Amino acid sequence: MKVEGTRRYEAPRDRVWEILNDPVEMAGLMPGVESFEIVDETHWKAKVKVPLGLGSMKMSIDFEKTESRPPEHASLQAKGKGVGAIMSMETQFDLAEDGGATDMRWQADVRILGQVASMGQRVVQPIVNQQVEQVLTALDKRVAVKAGEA
Amino acid sequence: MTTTAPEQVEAPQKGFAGESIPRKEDRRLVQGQGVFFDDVKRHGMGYVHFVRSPYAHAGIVSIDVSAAEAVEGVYGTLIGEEVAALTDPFFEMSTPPGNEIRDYALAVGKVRFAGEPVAAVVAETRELARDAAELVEVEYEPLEPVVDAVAALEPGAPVLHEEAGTNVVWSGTFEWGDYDEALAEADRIVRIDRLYFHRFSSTPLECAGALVEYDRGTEQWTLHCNHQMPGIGIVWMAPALRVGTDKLRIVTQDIGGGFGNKITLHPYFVALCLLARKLHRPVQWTEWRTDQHTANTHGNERTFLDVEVPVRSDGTMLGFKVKAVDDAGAFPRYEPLGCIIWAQVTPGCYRWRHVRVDFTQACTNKSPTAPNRGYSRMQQLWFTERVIDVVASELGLDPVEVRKRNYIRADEMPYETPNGCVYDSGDYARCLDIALDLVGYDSLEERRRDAESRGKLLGLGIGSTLDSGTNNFGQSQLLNPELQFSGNNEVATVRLDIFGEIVVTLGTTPQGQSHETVASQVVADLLGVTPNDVHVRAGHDSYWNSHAGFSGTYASQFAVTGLEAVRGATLALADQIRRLAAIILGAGGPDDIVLEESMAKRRDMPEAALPFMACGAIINVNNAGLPPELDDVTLNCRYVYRPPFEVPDIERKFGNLTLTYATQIHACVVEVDPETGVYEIVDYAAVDDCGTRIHPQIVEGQVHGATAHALGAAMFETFPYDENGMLLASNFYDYHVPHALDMPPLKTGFIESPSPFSSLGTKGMGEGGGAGIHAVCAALQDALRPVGSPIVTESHNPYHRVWELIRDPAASRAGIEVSGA
Amino acid sequence: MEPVTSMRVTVTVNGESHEREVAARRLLVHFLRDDLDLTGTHVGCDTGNCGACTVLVNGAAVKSCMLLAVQAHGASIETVESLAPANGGLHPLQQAFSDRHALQCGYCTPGMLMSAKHLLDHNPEPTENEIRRAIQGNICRCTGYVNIVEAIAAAAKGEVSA
Amino acid sequence: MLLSEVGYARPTSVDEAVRLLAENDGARALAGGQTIVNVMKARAAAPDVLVDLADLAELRTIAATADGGLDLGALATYAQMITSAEVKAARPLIADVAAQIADVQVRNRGTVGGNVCSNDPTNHLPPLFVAMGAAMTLVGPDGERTVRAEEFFLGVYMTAVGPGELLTRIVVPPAGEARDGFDAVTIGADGTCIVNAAVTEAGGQARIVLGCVAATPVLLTAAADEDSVREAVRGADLDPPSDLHGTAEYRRHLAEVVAARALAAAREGS
Repeated sequence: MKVEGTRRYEAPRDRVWEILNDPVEMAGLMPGVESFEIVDETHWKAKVKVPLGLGSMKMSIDFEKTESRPPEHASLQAKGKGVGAIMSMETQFDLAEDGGATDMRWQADVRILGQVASMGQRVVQPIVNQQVEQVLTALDKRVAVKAGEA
Repeated sequence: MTTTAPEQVEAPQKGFAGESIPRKEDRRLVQGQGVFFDDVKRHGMGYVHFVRSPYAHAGIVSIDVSAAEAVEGVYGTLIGEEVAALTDPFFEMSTPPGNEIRDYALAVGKVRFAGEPVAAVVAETRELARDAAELVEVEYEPLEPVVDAVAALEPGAPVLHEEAGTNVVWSGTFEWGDYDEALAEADRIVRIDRLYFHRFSSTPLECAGALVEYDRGTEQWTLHCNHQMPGIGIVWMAPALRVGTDKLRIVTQDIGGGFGNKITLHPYFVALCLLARKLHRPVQWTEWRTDQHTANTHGNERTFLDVEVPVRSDGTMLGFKVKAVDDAGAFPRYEPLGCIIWAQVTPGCYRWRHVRVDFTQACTNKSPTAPNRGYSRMQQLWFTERVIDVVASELGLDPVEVRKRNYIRADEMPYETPNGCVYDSGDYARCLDIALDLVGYDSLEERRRDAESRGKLLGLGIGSTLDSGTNNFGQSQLLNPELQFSGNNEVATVRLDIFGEIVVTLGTTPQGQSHETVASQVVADLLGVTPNDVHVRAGHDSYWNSHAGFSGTYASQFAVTGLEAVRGATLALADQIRRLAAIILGAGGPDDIVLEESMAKRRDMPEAALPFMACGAIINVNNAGLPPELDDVTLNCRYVYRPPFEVPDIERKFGNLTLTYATQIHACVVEVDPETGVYEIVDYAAVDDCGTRIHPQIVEGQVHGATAHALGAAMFETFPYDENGMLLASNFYDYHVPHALDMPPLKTGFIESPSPFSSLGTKGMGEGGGAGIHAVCAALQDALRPVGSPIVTESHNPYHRVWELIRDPAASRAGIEVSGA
Repeated sequence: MEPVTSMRVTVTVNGESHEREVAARRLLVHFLRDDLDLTGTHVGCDTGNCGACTVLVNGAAVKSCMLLAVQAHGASIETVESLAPANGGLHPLQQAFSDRHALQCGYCTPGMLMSAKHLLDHNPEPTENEIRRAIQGNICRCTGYVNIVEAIAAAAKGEVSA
Repeated sequence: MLLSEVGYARPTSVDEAVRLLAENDGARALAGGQTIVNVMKARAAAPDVLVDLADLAELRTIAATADGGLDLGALATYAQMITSAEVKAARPLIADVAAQIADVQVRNRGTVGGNVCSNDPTNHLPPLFVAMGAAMTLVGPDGERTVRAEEFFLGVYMTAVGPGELLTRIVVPPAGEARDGFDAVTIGADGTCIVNAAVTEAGGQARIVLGCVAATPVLLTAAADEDSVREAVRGADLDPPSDLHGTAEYRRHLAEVVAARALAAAREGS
């Protein structure tokens, strides 16, 4: 399942890059992060509890930064394991400066395997979209805060 | 080769056979007193939960069960490595390299479909077993899956079984008649580039499972389960477990539907046997619905490519050519038998004489398949019916007329098909007339106009099928001449006990087919008693010594094999009773004794009668002084019925593959909402001819059920996978089976064309040949004529597919071509 | 009350009172089948679609796989085992099911009977459509429902064999 | 089929329920259980504590509001709504739609509150309540608040009910001049929904709400004639999910058809 989009942040590219490439910052943006651990420069681990209306979906996720060309391009791989679910995600983003603002082009290829996948795409697809949307919105706010700090 | 009719020794008296007597099974079942496997409990038993692969294709790097085993209340675990050490792979029926495939009870080294069991955990409660199963750590190395059989055959496709080095399970060609001659004779040649029969399953309501006990002293296992073909089940399991077949006792009582999906349970059951032995306690496994959908069995999916049909201008069918690709899923198990079973109905109901088939079966990263109701013939029959309707459409002919022109005629019976099968009897055209009558064919145009006035499109379709019953397992040698299977058999025992009780045991494993009732009718008529006097034991127990190698309930054969066995045993018992009575009553000989009213009477002096109770008592407990000529009289008679089969001609792939052919002709009227593709079946008729009917109500019940399965498959039921090999219909939300409001009113009709090949004139029936699928496809194609005449090329037509046909009829026609010869 | 993972449950099943300590996560159907050994109630799916586990809770037909046993605390439950009268006869619905061959494998039958009973308790003279609606939540894979619908109609009209 | 271990509490008052929900991390309300118990069987998403509302009789009531609308207790079952005289008098379509949900057994247990709180995209009631302009009453540790239906649904299985909050009532305004219509394409009779639409038409304007084409009900407004409604749906830039029951394209097309039919039903209905 591929999701992609563009987003504009009212902040200089370096600022956006900084947040996106700081695992601690990113962990703060993801919903339901219970614990977060930096293994090395390109590897992190997180335990998340994705809050859904009916209950939470617990997952442990391994992240790997697979490519990084500051300050314009990075790609990341995430592999998550939960009950009856395996999630793998390859995501990348490109940042372009436009005046004082930054345009981000992002895409994510999400694969859900296991019993959860069979819940039907009409459920899983919107859930994935929801989660991505939440992260991006949180990023918006964080960028704004950071820009304010600067 | 010819098949001859058995001698009609003694036509049963007009009696209970033919009557719809009350069913013996019902009393316990309506009170919730049936015994299904999950109702069987044992002290100290452990509950099994399988750890299943989330990947469709992956290497297994490691499995760590330590955390699971550490949980309090967990009794133990089993993983693939242990299975590989303790068992041998199940035997494979294909030729090399397909037979190199190694299939074990648990995944060994790699997983090949999502849901494949990789480990098992046993615990004190069901819930705890599942909790612990979540703690089993399996590290996988994902591999690229292949989920389409045609793609699996392409060079460079991921290979499932490295041992075989190919995804081909079996491949071969069939050439009967003279296809080139047919081409030369043809006025027109109709070509269809692709027809596709989808994957689904009849999803019995009771899932699979067993309670397995191991007796350490005798080293024997007892499986209380719902296996529907124990004879072959044991043949799979015993060598794998490295024991003789007598070490496995399979017990079934009530089975909650099978439809072929409980034939290949041996991998799970072997895992349970290993656990029962390893953990020194009974173990119990209940499969859940999601497990059944993802990882038990599906029906065979088949793609028909490059179809070519030489015909005369008047619609006379001369022959056909096709390249069939069958999808067996991840492991062959019962396959590649499906690569030959279809040939039982090679020309369907039609007089096609020249046939060329290129048949290949492939493995894919999907659930394994099993012989689902209508197994392999249904796919072929759908193909023949689709061809008839496509040809009719392309030549502008009436599908009813084309059918009648090409149907094998009643006066041609018994009819030998191009590949040597013998259709025993039947009158297809008459059945069709009855079906058309039932749906009011005469007023069809009027109803079309009426539907049109309401904005709907109305269409009529026909499904003509055969239900071939009683396999000649010699057909397996057409796939692999090395296989040592041929013929068929079934067993029954009939006993007269101490107090005159008549006790019958069957080798079959009924799952709703009412064998207790039907057997009692046959026995009652032959012994001169009532069905109430006949006690037919419920279920199957391999310790009853009333089973043989092919015992089970499958392939529409009970009415022939089962009843022939019952009849043979009963006749033997009757003969013994007569001999005993003749001596006791001082009659001239056994022929002077008649059996009626639960007594053996002297024909010449009916008041001289010996009650059955006395017969039973004399032989069993009061036998001093009996003359030596009664030494062999035990009043406990076992009979093995063997149908009169020969091994087919392997060179020509020619011979009789089944004994009887029941007929099902269905007619279906649909109304389509052209704006949405939503459609409804507004009229439906099923006409059945299964020869002599022993219990008409039961026959009709089977017709209803087979129709419901077919309509479900046609409209709702499908097992599609995504590109990652994930099943998209793992529960009854997405796998919608017909509910009460989804079923159209069914009209039924029948004729009886007694089989000349069975003593009772019966034919196996019940599978129904998928007639409803064919009829719905045809009806949709007919209904959609006003909107661009799309061609229905797939067996599954959900609303969105119908909408697509309406929106772009040309796309559906792109692969159809008609040329002059 | 603070959350507990297990509690003492008292229920009346088929007129008999039972008290058991039950894990909060245990489904009512497993409580009936495994703890009370009332195995007439069956399980045919794991998503509440099939209705094989239908029982009456305080007179209402419910799927016992979609109810925790602890939720049934204090309730009165009827299962298929309650239908037949004590004299050894059958309930008219049971007799009608047998008369009309409304069951083959018999696995869906207990749930089907309980749904039918619920219908006739509330609507003694149902139309065919009302019968079909009443058993819409009960899957039968053997009969195509033809004879089931007839049997329920027959039971409603008292057209059952003695 | 087998649930993970879970805590269970059966409060006797709304206050106690709210306290339990607020105090226990991962607590969820248990009403009829016809969705949540199923979800728990799959174990993919699971609450840690279930707060069973069974004893909160005050949430089971269906009453007419002073202005002729409906006050539905969150625990009112579908079966109750189907036979309720108040529902029949105020917004009879609610009863008709409730009668199309699943089957008798589910309707005997399933509740209106559970339906909207689970917000499975295939549910019928969320679009209907948005069309009718219903309002949800939520009670939390800090008191009560009201959320309009169109702001209530946030995503699949996600609603405005926050941690520690409980949906207690759904208030549906009186129909007044408005007329309601509903249409759906389901898999078989009363099966899983492919696309549905609810329309409330008043004063020549239609509120069209589409279900199962996005994570939440999609609200559109248009003049209450077929052409305008169809145009509004076409112009809505819908991006519905594809699955085995229909491609995005099919759903987009169906959305237009069922919206038009729901409008027609509204006009015929009253």
